[in-house]
Amino acid sequence: MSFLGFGGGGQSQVSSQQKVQAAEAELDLVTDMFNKLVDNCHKKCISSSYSEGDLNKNESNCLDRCVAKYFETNIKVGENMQQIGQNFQAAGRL
Amino acid sequence: MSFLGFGGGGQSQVSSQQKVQAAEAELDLVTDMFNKLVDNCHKKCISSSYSEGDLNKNESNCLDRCVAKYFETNIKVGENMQQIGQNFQAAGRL
Amino acid sequence: MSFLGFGGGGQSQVSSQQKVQAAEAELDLVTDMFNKLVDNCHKKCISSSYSEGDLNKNESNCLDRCVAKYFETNIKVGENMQQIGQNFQAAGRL
Amino acid sequence: MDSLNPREQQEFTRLIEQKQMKDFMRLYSNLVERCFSDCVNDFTSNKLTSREQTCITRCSEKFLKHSERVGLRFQEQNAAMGQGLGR
Amino acid sequence: MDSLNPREQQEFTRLIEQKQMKDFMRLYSNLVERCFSDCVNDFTSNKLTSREQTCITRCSEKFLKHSERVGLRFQEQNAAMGQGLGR
Amino acid sequence: MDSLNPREQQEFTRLIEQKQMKDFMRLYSNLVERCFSDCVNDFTSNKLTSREQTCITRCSEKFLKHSERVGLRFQEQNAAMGQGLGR
Repeated sequence: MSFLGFGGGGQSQVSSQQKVQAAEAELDLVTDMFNKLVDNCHKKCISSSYSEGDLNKNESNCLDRCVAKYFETNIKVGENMQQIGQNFQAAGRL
Repeated sequence: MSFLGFGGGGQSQVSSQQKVQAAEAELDLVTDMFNKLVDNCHKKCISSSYSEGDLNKNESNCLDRCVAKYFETNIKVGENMQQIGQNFQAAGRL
Repeated sequence: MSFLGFGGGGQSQVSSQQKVQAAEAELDLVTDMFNKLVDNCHKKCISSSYSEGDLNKNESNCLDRCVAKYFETNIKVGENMQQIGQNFQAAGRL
Repeated sequence: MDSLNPREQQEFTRLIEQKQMKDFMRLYSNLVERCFSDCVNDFTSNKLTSREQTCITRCSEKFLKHSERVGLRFQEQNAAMGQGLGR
Repeated sequence: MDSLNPREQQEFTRLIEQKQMKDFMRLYSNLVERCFSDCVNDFTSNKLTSREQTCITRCSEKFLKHSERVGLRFQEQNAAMGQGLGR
Repeated sequence: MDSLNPREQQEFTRLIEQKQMKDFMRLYSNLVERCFSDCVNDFTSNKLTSREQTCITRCSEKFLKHSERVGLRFQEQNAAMGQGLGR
């Protein structure tokens, strides 16, 4: 649950409230990612004809690869954001 | 507002905070359902040509049936989830 | 950040909590509007072919106009809502 | 709901009011998004055309009437459902 | 997470339980929305046709199996990622 | 906003910082979703192709530049609007 490194060391003087909030923010991020994964892999892999209730072989294979590729995309985007770096800070602000 | 049975009996030793939270969760669920209903029935029934500001007869009829069918779908999905039961518990967890 | 007039005068006997909540609600509204602006202008102006990482001239011009038109739409919808007025109150309620 | 005591009921009422403010704001911003998305498609100028303005006016009016009608049916269904389940 | 003391850990656990309830409700309402959107397209009557009912049943079943599978793969990838990063 | 006293202002500042963290995370996860959705369409293997990688890189870069430009215009419009309304 710590794949972006939140909740890790380096924050020695933060309050209890801040620590719980950081942990909560991380949990929300993981939950959000999981929900997006479910949605996006459904779009990519599941036909909406519903000729059966089971996942067929094609759908199952597609889902496994979809999750793997979503994680790889997640890492790649993180790397890109670090490179773009300071530009990003401006963009992230209202 | 109690159609899923939250806030009902059977919870004798819960704290005030938990009761208010459960009532809040139920309210959020109903609000969320209402918002989804508005969105989905708009997609199914309202043409985006906007040749007039009033709802015409076709749109009005479509909306009434759309709401009824959304509720029926809600019940049917609830029944299906109960049948699938334990499988579901695994799926609902991260 | 006060374009809808929240946090303004007229509320003389509100508690600290209510004032902070009103300010928070206003901030949420502006953030939400910004996020919708980013999404909608992306849909209207950015091609998903991604033949380059930079914004080209057409995309840049389109974005500038898109933001201006989104704000004008925001004002126009506000005016319409005020006219429709009391009807609206009924619609806004569950 | 009947299991909340007066103190809890009061807190819950405050919470509902807070949510209603948020609901109103969400409705407003969703309306802007919907009507912009459906009506505005010309980005050769930075002013709304008169055609776009008419479309936005009708879109807003129709959406509010739409929400109102869906709201009424929602309440009826919810009430009917409560009865059917013997509540 | 290991930097939370027991008191913080407890508060965090309470928070997780609260979120799980919300997650469950969101799953439920998303399932309704998805299956309605994919399966219900006839608005000449106010009752689901038998064809629509069958579609909804399969849609729910398939979606839950889908979420379950994605959840398992998600956990595996998350664990693998933790190892790769030396955690 | 000018009606908040220093104590309220402080609480509001803390709240903004908390929201900025959430905003950053949402931006990140939206970026992943958008670029995955637009760029990844081959599910015959579980590794990104080089074509998909290039697409993701451009998609991220373009989206950040897009957000930045929209953010600048948003601030300008917001400021102009404040003036026009005499605030």
